[in-house]
Amino acid sequence: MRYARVLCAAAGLAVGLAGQPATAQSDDRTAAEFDKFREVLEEANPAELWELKGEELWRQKRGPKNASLEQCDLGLGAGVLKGAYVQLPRYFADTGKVMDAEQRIVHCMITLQGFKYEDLANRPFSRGNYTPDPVSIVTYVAAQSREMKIAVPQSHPKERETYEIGRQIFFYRAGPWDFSCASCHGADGLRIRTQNLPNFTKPGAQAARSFIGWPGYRMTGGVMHSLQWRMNDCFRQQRFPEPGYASDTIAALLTYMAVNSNGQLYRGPGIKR
Amino acid sequence: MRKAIVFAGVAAVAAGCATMQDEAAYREQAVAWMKRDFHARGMAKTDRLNQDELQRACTQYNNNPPEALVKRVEAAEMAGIKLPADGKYLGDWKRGQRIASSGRGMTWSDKPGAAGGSCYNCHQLSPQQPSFGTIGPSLRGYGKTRGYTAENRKYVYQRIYNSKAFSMCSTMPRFGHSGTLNEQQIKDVAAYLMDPASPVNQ
Amino acid sequence: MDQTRRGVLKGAGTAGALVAAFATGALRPADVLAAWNKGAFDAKTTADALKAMNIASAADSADIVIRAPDIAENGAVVPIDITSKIPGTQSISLFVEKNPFPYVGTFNVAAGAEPFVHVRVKISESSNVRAVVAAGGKYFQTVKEVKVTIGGCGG
Amino acid sequence: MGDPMKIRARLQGDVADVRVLMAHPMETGQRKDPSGKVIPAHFIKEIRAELNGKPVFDAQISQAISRNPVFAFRVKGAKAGDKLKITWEDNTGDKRSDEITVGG
Repeated sequence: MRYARVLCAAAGLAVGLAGQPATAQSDDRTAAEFDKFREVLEEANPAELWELKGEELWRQKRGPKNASLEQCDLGLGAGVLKGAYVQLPRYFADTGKVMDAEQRIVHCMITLQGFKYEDLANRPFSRGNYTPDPVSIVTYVAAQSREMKIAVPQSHPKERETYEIGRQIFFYRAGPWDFSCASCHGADGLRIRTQNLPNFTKPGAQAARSFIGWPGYRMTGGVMHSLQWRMNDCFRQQRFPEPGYASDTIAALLTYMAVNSNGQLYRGPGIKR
Repeated sequence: MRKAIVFAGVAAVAAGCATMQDEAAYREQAVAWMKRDFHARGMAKTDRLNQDELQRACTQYNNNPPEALVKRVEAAEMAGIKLPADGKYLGDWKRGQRIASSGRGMTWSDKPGAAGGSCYNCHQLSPQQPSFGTIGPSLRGYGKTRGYTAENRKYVYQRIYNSKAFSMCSTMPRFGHSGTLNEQQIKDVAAYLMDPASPVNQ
Repeated sequence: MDQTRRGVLKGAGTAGALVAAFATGALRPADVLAAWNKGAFDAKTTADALKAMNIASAADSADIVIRAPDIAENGAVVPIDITSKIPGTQSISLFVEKNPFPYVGTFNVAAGAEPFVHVRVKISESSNVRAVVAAGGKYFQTVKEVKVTIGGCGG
Repeated sequence: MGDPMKIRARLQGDVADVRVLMAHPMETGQRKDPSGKVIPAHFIKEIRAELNGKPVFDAQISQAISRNPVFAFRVKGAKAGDKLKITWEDNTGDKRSDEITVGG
């Protein structure tokens, strides 16, 4: 309570600036405090528990075809994991389209192991003690690109086209609240409540601020989430209908965001509010 | 020099080196993908993907449509605002505070009738709530600073009802127009901003 | 309390002996955790928890350092480091005063660890956190305030 | 039985900097599921660490410890090749032990 008063006394100074975004000194302090302790939390991230689980799921013979995922090609050749995550989404000749990491893993689970898309899409997000297998697997795969540079290719025409489609989805305003992704993520230095909003339209460090920490262990609920969930929940709050799990729309959106993150270091599975 | 080249490169990527025709074609493709890939859930039906004229123009012109279009659309949005029949624009600021603090309403996980304004997501309001967003301007001390006038009361009601009547491509939702908040709820939020007793004005 | 029973269990040694003890009904699994102070953990206030731990008083000490955020991003996971520089530190106990059950736990370092612990705790609302250190039969304490905010879209 | 813990021990001189991640719901017993039913308390009550079989650290904890608990502590007198074993036990009597070799 005492702190609240201190904080608000400082915020009070900004009253004369009505019409300007409120950026009282205390808010910067709050952000700095969050960043500092985010680092403390990252020193030992429960996400590592899902890396272990994902590795097991990658190697185990599973599914109707009793096969492992070790022959899964994530873009760098069958079974090559090192650096694969930071080069996704990318074009795959066997499907003729650009696919993101989890979409490709789901594709492998279907083609190599014989799982059905409908079953995987039925309950695709973590809740309580339940973690869908693709989430654990993508966490493991992502961890094999830790501290590597994001280098999502734009050499194939389909990759450039998918980027452009993703960009159009990003700026598409619709729904009862007239929101697009850009409503919250199209300018620098904004916050929702106390959460900083990365500007995904600004290639480089800004755009990468989210991408470098997903998949992420989410403190709310204490569950592991991938970018599939992040996109899904953004559309929920955007007041849109629900996007299909591991759909091409999500892959396009992720292509836009990932390409804009190129050149930045991927930090590995992160920890999120 | 080097910086300039990098910047030009960045701009080219951001613009995607796409011409206006390309843009329109990509947008058409994007819409087709979304219509194929999205499904209805809860109250969020797929018709939400259909843009109205305002949404289409704001998307097409990157939130900066031609002047004549802005004038016409803003006038139409203004004409659609239903003012309270009793001529009173302010309700109960305490109820307004609850609405302002709630992020509920209109998502596929909300029950119909869940009415939140999500005001704190974007605006600073009461000094007692340090957790506020900065997407919109600070509204701290709103009535006190702007004056508790009849004109301002009406403006606040209208602005919450339909922000786009004043700024066509505003980020702020059209709370009345979209049916998110009803007349009484808009009055309550207006009171939160305009009642001298509201914490916003302390 | 229950020190003797704990001693007996330790003395019993093998898992087989333990199983036998359970089987005879002489012991239930919960009894193995005899050192888990139910009275303290069930207490609704820090004062009552300390009473249940037979801690009559604790002296304020600058030699205990709590490192925790002034404002926590998420009350579900608040990282807390506690370091004691008090010679002969045996244990560090932690309390979140505004939680429904303030007593979080006791970390015993006497057997072979440095007087330090890092934990992550749930804090239900803005609160003082209190660290109580046992050293040489005496108790010492320090307090730090942690604020908890609403984040995200709030819905 | 629970899922495996993730244990890391980094030597700094003769002190092992130990971090341990545990997979556990740490249910408070105060939350309700969507149908309104109380979710029963389910939490780790005790953790113990042994270095080459000798107890070095233990804790008695409550449901106020965050879900999927993380602990760090510093074990004295450790050297490369030592066996570090960590055990947790919860309020349902479930327990799990994992062991690592302290790295050089």
